[in-house]
Amino acid sequence: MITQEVCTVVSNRQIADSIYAMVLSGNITDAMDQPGQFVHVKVADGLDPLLRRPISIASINKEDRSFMIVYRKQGKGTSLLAEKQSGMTVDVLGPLGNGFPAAEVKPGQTAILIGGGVGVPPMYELAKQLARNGVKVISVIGFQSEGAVFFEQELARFGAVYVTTADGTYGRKGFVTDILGDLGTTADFVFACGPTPMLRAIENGQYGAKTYLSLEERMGCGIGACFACVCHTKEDPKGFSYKKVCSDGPVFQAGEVVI
Amino acid sequence: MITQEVCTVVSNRQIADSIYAMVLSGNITDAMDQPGQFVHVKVADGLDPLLRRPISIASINKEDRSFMIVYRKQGKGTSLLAEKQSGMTVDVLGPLGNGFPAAEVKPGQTAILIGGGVGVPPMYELAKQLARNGVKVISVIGFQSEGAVFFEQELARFGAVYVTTADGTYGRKGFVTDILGDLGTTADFVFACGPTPMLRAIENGQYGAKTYLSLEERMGCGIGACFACVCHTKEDPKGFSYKKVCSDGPVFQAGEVVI
Amino acid sequence: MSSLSIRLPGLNLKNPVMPASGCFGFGREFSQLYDLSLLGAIMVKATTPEPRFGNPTPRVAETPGGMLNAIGLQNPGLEKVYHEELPWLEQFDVPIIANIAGSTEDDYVKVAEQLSKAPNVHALELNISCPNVKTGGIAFGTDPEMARTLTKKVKEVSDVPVYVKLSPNVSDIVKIAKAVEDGGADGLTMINTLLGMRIDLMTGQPILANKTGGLSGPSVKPVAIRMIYEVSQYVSIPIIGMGGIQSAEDVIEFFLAGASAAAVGTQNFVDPFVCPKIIDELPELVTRLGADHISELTGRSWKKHERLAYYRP
Amino acid sequence: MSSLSIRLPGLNLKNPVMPASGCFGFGREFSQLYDLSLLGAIMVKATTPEPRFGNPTPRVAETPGGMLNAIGLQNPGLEKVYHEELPWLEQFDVPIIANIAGSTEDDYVKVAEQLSKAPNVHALELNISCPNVKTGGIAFGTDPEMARTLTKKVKEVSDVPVYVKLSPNVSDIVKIAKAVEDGGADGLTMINTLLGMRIDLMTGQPILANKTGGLSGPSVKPVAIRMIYEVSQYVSIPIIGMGGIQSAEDVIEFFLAGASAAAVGTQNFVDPFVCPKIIDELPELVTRLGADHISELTGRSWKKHERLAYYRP
Ligand SMILES: Cc1cc2nc3c(=O)[nH]c(=O)nc-3n(C[C@H](O)[C@H](O)[C@H](O)COP(=O)(O)OP(=O)(O)OC[C@H]3O[C@@H](n4cnc5c(N)ncnc54)[C@H](O)[C@@H]3O)c2cc1C
Ligand SMILES: Cc1cc2nc3c(=O)[nH]c(=O)nc-3n(C[C@H](O)[C@H](O)[C@H](O)COP(=O)(O)OP(=O)(O)OC[C@H]3O[C@@H](n4cnc5c(N)ncnc54)[C@H](O)[C@@H]3O)c2cc1C
Ligand SMILES: Cc1cc2nc3c(=O)[nH]c(=O)nc-3n(C[C@H](O)[C@H](O)[C@H](O)COP(=O)(O)O)c2cc1C
Ligand SMILES: Cc1cc2nc3c(=O)[nH]c(=O)nc-3n(C[C@H](O)[C@H](O)[C@H](O)COP(=O)(O)O)c2cc1C
Ligand code: FES
Ligand code: FES
Repeated sequence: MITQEVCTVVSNRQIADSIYAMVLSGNITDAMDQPGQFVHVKVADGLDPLLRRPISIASINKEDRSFMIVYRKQGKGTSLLAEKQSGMTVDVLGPLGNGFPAAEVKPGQTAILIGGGVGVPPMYELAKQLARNGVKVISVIGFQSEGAVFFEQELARFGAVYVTTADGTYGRKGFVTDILGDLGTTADFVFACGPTPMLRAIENGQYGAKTYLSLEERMGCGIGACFACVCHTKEDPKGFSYKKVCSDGPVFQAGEVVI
Repeated sequence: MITQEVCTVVSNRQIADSIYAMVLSGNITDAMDQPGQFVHVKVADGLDPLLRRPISIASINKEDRSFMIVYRKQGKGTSLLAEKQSGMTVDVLGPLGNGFPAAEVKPGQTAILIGGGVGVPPMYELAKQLARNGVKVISVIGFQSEGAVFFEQELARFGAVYVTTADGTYGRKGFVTDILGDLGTTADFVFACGPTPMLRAIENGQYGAKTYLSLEERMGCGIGACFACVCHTKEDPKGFSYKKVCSDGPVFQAGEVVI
Repeated sequence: MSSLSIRLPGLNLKNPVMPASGCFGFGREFSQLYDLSLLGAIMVKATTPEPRFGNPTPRVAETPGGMLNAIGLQNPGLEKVYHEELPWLEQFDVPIIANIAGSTEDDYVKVAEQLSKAPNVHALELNISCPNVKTGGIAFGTDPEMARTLTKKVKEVSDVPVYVKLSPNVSDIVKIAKAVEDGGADGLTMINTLLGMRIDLMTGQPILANKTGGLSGPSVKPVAIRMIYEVSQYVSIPIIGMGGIQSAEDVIEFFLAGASAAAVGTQNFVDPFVCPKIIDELPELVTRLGADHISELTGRSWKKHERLAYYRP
Repeated sequence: MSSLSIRLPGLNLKNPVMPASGCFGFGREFSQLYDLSLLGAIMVKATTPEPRFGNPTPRVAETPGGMLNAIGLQNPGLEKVYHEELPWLEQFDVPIIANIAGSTEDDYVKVAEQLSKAPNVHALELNISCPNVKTGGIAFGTDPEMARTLTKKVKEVSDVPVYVKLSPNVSDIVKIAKAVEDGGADGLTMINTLLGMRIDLMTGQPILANKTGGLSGPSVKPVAIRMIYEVSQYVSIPIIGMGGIQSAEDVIEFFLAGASAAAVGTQNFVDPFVCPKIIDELPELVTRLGADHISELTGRSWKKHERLAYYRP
């Protein structure tokens, strides 16, 4: 069930260069389940900025009814978000979209989780849920440079973690696909979230039996009503069949849509 | 000298129904002198609201470099102003315009100060300065009803104070002009600020040898550049000669401009 | 009788508040959030004869106090709208206003003829003002003669009253309005979006793949109010007003300008519950303004009338 | 050579940033705040043959992300501008662009002829787009033929290059732009304000005494960008862009769209120091965008070119 709620900021702290982790509390967490779903956030009352901002749910804590989002301070919206202090409020619409099908993975199977930059956050909740189910989790996360790295320790709690940086200042120099080529494991599932070129490379690389990718697109409504965020389906790449990233996705199986 | 300064809120408290007094500190007070001048205030960063708001300077404290404004919470701008807490900042442009010529009044002369609603605030600094110079100050202040009354005590420190309310719930029922008619004093100076109908009645009533009126008009720039706030001069009421309320006023001598 | 019920050609509305076309799909998504029967009406997404995918993405961009969109009339096509979307909407007690679009006159006529036969379609909205398609759309909306002829042709085939949606991207909005009135329009809806653009400094290129897009949201409200104020004094058909509405106060401003009902577009994205919220707040506001019925407020800004009772926010 | 100096017909500018006409008076007030010689140029308030008082007040109203004004071309008249205001401005090292207005062709010609002889007037700006006067103004700006003829007549008498200021309240801005280019215009300035209105719920009446007014400020920026993007591709004379500029980033967006210089209007009221601030910030931003000179950015959004260097905010 999609709800709108004015949530309270529990904490909001910088965890890497320009990267912030905000914990919010509210009953909206009751409806949160799937890793990879997102919330649509109104960062300020009034006109400035006007539209909501889509941000992935990074982790869910059902007991104390809180959830975490992790975001890069970038434009006006995320800059205002970064200024919020605990006790302040944020208007949240969610949970939105369809996330990663964590329940499809059987205990004992292997899942590779791939995150690039601010594609890493949803992997945290996903890793938690998979590990809880006895899935073998391998995380491969890529960043620009050392200062931008986050969630290495957090993900290490659930399995092996490989880190790449584009400039080689931390972990392996290069991209997540460089690691994937060398891993040698054939995973049962690959789950990825990150920049489009990364997702394309993963789709082409076929690193697992089944691959799920989380897409990004500029959004209006976030709930499927405005047609801002559509993509073509693979079976009809020039035609008029389509999927909406916000409500059919953001997570799609590789081969389902044109990315 | 007009300056722009991000001033710090020292305090901001409600003093009557919808009426707030805010004390701001900043070096801008060094340039403040004349009672009846105003500041042009940007209540929020960004677009919402976009324009500055003109608010009279209610009192100036040169020693601790602070000044007070008193405003009615009304639309979006003043509502946001009312939410400011001490330690927060407000972008102030000022001091602007020409105020009441307090220095013209000789020690021993009598001045009647007339304020209506949010026209009362500038009378506070004016009363202070006049009383300091040995002028006999009589204040006549009018409000809608009891809950809206403010600054009675403050003004009483400098001379007699008469209060009217339109609904008779406090002081004398009626308008400030009802008091003026009965006062019997012929003042050397009359100074007034308030709604236009009140100013017109005071101009016509000729309650003193010299009368000065503070006008209100919707403003753009506040400094005389945009021609938003002009009024006709009395000597050429239909012609093209004009005065700008923001930079020639807001205080004009009765008879100078068409009100 | 409620102070909000409104009768317009073809439309018997419990209240004058409805979502604007393109901002509410065919209602399915919002039906998860609240009961659509609360709404005065629903203006559904534009329908063309064939299904359309629309423009490439990005299709939306934010602007100061507004947004640009270049959806490009994506829709599932006439058959699917007629046989699936509209029947699905029959479960709600709410009249549908079907938004009609196309590239040629024949397109409009075809869609109008069929959709006007759907039992829950109580009016058509002729979209001659979409700025985001290469052919048709806005071309019909900027040429008075084309607008008149198209209105006439659609009127001939439609079983329900026809409202024409005007584009604000014109030198003389009154001229277009009079042309479509002359063509037989039963009402007007206005305004559609203003043509705009945003350029990304990062890439040096327009943010929208379509380059230009339609500007909507609070930033366009003064333009909408001005146009409705002008047009309502020169035509005798009713106007459904839209453009930047965020609140019950905004709805009233549109009525004062000359509108007889109001539609909410962009704000549905900002606050998905905005329509029911406004419907809730309107009665008290109407009373506070000293009116017994909201329709008394239509055109008050230019009609000779007693002054409104003092307004206390 | 600085990365900001710009040469345009008649104008040899140290930088491409100038206050827009009507938002800076004749410079006297802002000269109390900073040295006017810092500015690229100054577009002074519109001048008509006779002094004008303009419209009754209220003349301004705030809107979401913008403002309406209906000053109505108040100005001290040609004689006073020529003999007092312009000579006073000679103390600053800054070229003046004189904004010309009137009710008839003869008015324009008369003002243009005389003002173009002032030593510090380096260009004229023909205001055929003022929405706030009953006669003249916008009428010239919405009819291509009238615009062309007027431009031609003014060109004949002017000693300095003539820029024509376009109104955005038209169906086809390119048509008007081409007409004035054809009439001999040396450059364009765009955009003037969009016609808008706000109604006060309290009174039920328009807030502006003039009822309608011109919309300016950030809310109109996407419309300005779109129009400059279109026009710059179809004319070969330079464009001075304006409409909602608040920052150095905004100035760059106007350049990318196709402008060769930029003017700041409304933001002078919000932040009276905005022009010198932008001038300060521009060089670094130009460098960050991988350009050696700001003029390389003109029209980048539509010219074939290498991609800009990556932008890091
Ligand atoms: C499903 C989904 C999940 C996301 N999860 C995260 C996350 O967990 N952490 C994170 O840091 N970022 C995430 N993003 C990207 C995030 O939405 C943008 O970084 C953010 O909207 C930028 O807002 P801004 O105001 O700072 O930037 P601005 O550039 O000022 O934003 C202007 C407009 O563009 C839109 N926009 C800008 N960049 C993007 C983008 N990359 N994707 C979609 N819209 C964009 C904004 O929403 C806004 O409408 C996600 C995006 C999507 C679609
Ligand atoms: C010289 C001068 C001195 C003033 N001093 C005081 C004072 O000391 N205390 C006080 O409470 N008020 C004072 N006012 C009135 C005050 O400026 C308005 O109440 C305030 O601008 C309202 O802003 P808002 O955002 O709350 O209202 P909104 O109605 O949302 O404002 C919308 C726009 O209208 C303008 N506006 C609205 N009402 C007025 C008004 N009465 N006069 C001028 N502009 C207006 C606003 O500035 C803004 O641009 C003064 C006005 C002037 C001209
Ligand atoms: C994303 C989006 C899609 C739209 N699609 C349509 C459409 O299909 N048909 C139409 O007539 N208007 C369409 N419009 C215009 C709106 O119906 C409305 O006229 C306009 O947005 C102004 O109202 P607003 O400011 O409240 O959004 C669309 C607007 C938006 C924002
Ligand atoms: C108060 C005010 C007065 C204006 N007066 C004039 C004028 O006299 N002549 C003119 O050509 N434009 C005039 N304009 C239009 C501006 O020069 C500018 O084109 C417009 O405001 C858009 O820019 P902005 O959004 O930066 O304000 C005026 C604008 C404002 C806000
Ligand atoms: S964002 Fe509106 S349909 Fe996806
Ligand atoms: S407010 Fe601009 S001249 Fe007075």
